[in-house]
Amino acid sequence: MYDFHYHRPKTLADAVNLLKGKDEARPMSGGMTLIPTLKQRLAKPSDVVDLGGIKDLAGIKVEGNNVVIGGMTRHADVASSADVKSAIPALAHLAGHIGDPAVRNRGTIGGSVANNDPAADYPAAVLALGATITTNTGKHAADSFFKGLFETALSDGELITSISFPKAEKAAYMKFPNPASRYAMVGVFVAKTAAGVRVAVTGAGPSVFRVKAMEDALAKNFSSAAIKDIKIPADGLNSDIHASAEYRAHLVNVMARRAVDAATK
Amino acid sequence: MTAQTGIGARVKRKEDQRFLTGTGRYVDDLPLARATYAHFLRSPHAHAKIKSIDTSAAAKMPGVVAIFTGKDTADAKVGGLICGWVVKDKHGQPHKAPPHPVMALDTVRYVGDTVAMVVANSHDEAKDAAEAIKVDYEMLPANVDLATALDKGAPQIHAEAPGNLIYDWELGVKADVDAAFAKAAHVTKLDLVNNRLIPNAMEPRAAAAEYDKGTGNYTLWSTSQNPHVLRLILSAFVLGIPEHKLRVIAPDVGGGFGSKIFCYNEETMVTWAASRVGRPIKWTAERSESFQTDAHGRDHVTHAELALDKDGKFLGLKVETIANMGAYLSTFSTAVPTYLYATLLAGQYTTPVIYANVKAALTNTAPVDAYRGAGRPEATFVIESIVSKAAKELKMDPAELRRKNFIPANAFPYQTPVALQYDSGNYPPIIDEAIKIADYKGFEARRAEAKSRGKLRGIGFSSYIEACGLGPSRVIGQLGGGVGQWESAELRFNPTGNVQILTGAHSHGQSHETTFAQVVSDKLGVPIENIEVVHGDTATTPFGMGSYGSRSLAVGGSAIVKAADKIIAKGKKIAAHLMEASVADVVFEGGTFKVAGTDKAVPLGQAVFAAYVPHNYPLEELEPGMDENAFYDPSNFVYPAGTQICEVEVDPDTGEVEIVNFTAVDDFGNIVNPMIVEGQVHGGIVQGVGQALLENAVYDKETGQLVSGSYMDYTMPRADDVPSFKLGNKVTPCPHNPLGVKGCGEAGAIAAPAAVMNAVHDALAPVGVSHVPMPATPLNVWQAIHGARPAAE
Amino acid sequence: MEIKGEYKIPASREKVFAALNDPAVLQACIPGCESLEKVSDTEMKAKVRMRIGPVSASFSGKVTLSDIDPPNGYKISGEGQGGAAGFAKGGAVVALREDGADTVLNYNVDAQVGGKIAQVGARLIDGTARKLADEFFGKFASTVGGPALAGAASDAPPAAPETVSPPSPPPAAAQRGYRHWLVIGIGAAVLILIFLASR
Amino acid sequence: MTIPVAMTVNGKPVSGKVEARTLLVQFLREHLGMTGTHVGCDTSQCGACVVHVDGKSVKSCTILAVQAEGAKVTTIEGLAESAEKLHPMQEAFRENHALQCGFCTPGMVMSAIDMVKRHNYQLDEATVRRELEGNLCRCTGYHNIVKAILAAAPAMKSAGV
Repeated sequence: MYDFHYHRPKTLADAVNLLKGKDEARPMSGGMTLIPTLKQRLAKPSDVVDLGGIKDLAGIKVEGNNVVIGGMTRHADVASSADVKSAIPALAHLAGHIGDPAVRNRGTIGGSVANNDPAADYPAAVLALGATITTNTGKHAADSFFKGLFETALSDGELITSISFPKAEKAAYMKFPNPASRYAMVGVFVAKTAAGVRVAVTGAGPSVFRVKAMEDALAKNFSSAAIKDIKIPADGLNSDIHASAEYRAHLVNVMARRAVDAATK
Repeated sequence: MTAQTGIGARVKRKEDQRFLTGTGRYVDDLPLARATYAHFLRSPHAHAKIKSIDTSAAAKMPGVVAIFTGKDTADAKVGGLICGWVVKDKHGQPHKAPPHPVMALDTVRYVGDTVAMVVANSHDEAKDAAEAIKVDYEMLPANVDLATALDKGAPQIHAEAPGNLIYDWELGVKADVDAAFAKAAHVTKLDLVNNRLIPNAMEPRAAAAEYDKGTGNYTLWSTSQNPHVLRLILSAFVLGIPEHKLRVIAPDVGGGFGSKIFCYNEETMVTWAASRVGRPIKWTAERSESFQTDAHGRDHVTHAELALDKDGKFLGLKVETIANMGAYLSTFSTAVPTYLYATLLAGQYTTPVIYANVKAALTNTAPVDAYRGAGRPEATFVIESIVSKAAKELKMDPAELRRKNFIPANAFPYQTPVALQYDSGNYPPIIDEAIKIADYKGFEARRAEAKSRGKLRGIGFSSYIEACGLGPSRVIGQLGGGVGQWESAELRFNPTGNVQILTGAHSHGQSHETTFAQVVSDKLGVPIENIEVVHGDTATTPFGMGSYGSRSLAVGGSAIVKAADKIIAKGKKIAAHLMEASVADVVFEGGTFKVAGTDKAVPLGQAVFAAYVPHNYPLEELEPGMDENAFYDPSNFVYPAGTQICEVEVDPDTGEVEIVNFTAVDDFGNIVNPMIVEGQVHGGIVQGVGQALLENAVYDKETGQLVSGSYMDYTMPRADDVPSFKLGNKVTPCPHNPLGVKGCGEAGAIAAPAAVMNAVHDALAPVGVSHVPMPATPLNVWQAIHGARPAAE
Repeated sequence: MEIKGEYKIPASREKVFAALNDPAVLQACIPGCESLEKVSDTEMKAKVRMRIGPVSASFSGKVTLSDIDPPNGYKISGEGQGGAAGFAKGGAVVALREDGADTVLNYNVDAQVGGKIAQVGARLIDGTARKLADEFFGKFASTVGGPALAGAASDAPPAAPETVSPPSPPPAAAQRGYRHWLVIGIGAAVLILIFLASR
Repeated sequence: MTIPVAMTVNGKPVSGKVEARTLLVQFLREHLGMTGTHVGCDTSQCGACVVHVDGKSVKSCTILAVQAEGAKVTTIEGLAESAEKLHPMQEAFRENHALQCGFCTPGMVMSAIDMVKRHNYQLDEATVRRELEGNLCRCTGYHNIVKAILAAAPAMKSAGV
């Protein structure tokens, strides 16, 4: 790891200021992606701004029809939250299957969503549930938030303070993990909310995406049979030694059906 | 007392206390005053000429103590690393032996090849400086794909090995086998790839060295399975340091599985540089380096044919294999696909004639050498795959076909057509027991039930034989091995009656500190808490060959028994003197010397005390002291055998394979500690399951980059990849070693790949799949099903 | 990795060829390109600072043009060093063909990525290539020929748009005929491959 | 540039000066000489380095020492009451032969204790296997580790730890 200047601001405003002044400053929430990257010397930040000292960024509350999760809330806390379990059990289930227990004790929802790793789990939930991402400067709708591989609508110095998930009538997340890394090789989050049915896929493409044909079919008939024959084109999907694009395309359908079955159980 | 701690008892391990409390001492844990830290700059290219290396900027970086390149080692006349086993090809010529410099001179030959060594005040500083070294490479075409490595026009890796061929070797008489095939009613053919594995002992390799200017003595701490052999190689072949001036210590070592047998360049360089730097040097591999540079395992491409008569009796077996050596020959690499592979091709069967042809090929990949089982898993995979395939083709029960061809119990000792003479065994009861434990009878019902859930269930057998307990030195020498294969032991009593077992074997997880103590406790009646096993230090233990090839107890344990016998013999004389009896009348029972028919008794401790405080002692006849050593050279290998039955469920939608039942029944001869033996079997099975379902070292065929170079892409077995196992055992004692024991360390890994793959193939047969490449990853299984479907539909 | 393909650009061959040789065009189109200077008629030096997710690295590259046959095409080869991250090296044969008023660009790239990035980042090679090329291509197309022609000469049909919703990257790319990035990349294929190295 | 850092390790206050880039595991091993916590990989996956930070299992190779400022850290060295009285999890590992080479053991034990507590001392085999996904062992085949954890859960409960 290259050395850097370390900061642990106590307020969000301080954090933003620290990030602003420097060209190569990085915010760090859980550090579960950043630290491994630094260890491999694949980044050389001048400054690391640790958000761990900022009060009030972590926590889960229910506000009306929404579950609002603070940006610094750890995966383990989402997974074990009684509020999340009762309002959106699929979200608790998803959080409980990220990484491994030690990673879940450190990793945060804000960090995961801001990083937008193509194989991360949370983006599928954010997109499928139509969540709203709140930052220090404003709000983003899920649909316009995930821009591409590791790319989001966040601008420099913009930090996620919370994410608000509307409660779902039915929802489930099914993940086919990469056998080695346990990242999602394909993960499908299916949700039926007041806004309609959404199907979001992570792991398969460069960034999380929705499958409109499945959404339309499920809106008419929320059953796995309804999407059985909806094929996803392999073109443009990820390919590596563990899964070809064709295999991923196939798994999207399988995982989507399983998610629908789980959501209707 | 010894009933609870002697041979056969499930004694809890003595070594656990320190490992469980964080007080084990592994190489990286050593506190060394004024230590410097080494970092090795490695080639990012699979094959390239080094046009120049510029270390000037790096040398000025903060904390840098020294930088060495291949030129420095060449100027200092450091020898190359050696391959210690000369294999003669089918024309009687010794194998090609290209040089293996400790640091690359003008060419790098695999990704990870060592280019420079930076020594600095901290590891980070060494790494910083390594980044500042400018190496100008001219990339050369890489030869990565084993299947085409020997083709005309393939890039040449060493001038000394034209066509990249290290040897073209054979065993058996081809004409005899051809004649057998001519009579065959049925021939089963099989093409397979034995996938390449990366050992991944959880402790990465590490080395630390210091040089004492006053005495001229070097000390090397290394993660070695065999410190004496490492010292011998470094002294005699590589560094020229007189053996008595080099002390090698292998302290607690976190697993080896073969990968820590070999002499590597890092430990060589650390030792060499320690005297030049004048301070201790420490190096610990990062896992990324382990992936690139630990000697890998397996990696064969094989075509095999089995001839059967109309009743299913095996008539002959033909095997052609290309074995990957990597870019350089590692310490024992040449022996693995020959003497440790082809000699096992008889398996448990009476196959009368066998012919094997093995070509060893160089590629631009990391060296390949022994990995848990070394050659024997490859052989077992060939035999047990083709036998199961033959059963499928002949519509025979796979257990029945095996039984029909087993070597009968009354045929031992049994001379196979491939050089080995099996000493003992009784195979039918093993498979019967396995079938019982696995509830083979109930399988079809379980298959039908699985089908109702949309799952494809399959069952697979693997009946292995292993030649281990290396080995008779004379045989090893005849086969080209460069070392003896005995083991040493010393039993050193202290005046107060406690005892140290000094052994040349090395424990890196195998539990010698407990098992060896049990042997001595049993033989001498000494309470186990009064026994300590000392190993891993050339300065304190007698020269020994180390631990690999499931040899520690069969050979090292036998040496201990021999030494114990000497203790008893001497103790008898002392006791006879003390009891004023004739030596012939003294017996040794339960730790006490007695005179039969009297109440005279001298406990061993009293005899020991008398030996060290010889106030009443036959000094004119007997030396004082109680310290005996022994060397044991076995008269044959030992031949553990067993049958594993694996039951899987395949999810046809995703290609996932789940192991739902796994049974292993083994014959390891007599067992000293069943708890420890079972642990060895568990671990071995999971390494075999890893090979079958998960693990694969993948080099990009074009670039030679290791793309499965971290745990992100190399799939290590995890707890939820396997079930709990059902074990059984049968005992035919080894007739030629005093404990009657056979090795147990490699068995699981040897048998499991075939058991799992046979189960996968059995599960997929109904959907028209006849071949899934190993490892049967979800992708491979899905593609096999996907490819098979049009034909099946 | 080997990349082959064709791309149709609504511009004359001369114009496309000139753009392929114009450091200013290339620099403007290459994401993170800090400098691209012509050393000679056939050589360029490039410095690129790439940031993808948590990874960021600076790459220095050298690009050589050979077999130059204006306006029919050339061979472009090069290599880039990214320090601890690794290296990229490759070559591409580029051929331009007239198709009415448009130009069909045919390319055949052979590229190698190595070092740390190949060892620990294998899962991202594909996606990163696409992303970088997509960014580069979008810009190159609009610079050279105005908006890119959808469904050009590529042999791969674009993903069926109705199965995937627009905001997501693959479909969005598909609708633009994202496969064609492969082609546009060609002009600076080697440079793009250098960027790959920044995973 | 060095930064002062202070924390409690195994109940004792400790302090030191570290670089920002110093990982907690480096601080433990190199600054405090507590080498029971091991490093088995460089991609934060093997789990050999797991310790407890404020009562939760954390990979000490994936947290900076400065991030643990003021925290209560427990390592394998801090579990046993005395040489004779091991923690029930340590005891269960010994009883069930859940370790061979011992290298993954410290992380395994720390993860296991965290697991038992998180599941309120009630575990089944499937849960144990799944929850071990962050800890690699190459020797034991996990069979006896799973057995040990299942045995330790009630033992921890009755021992009140």
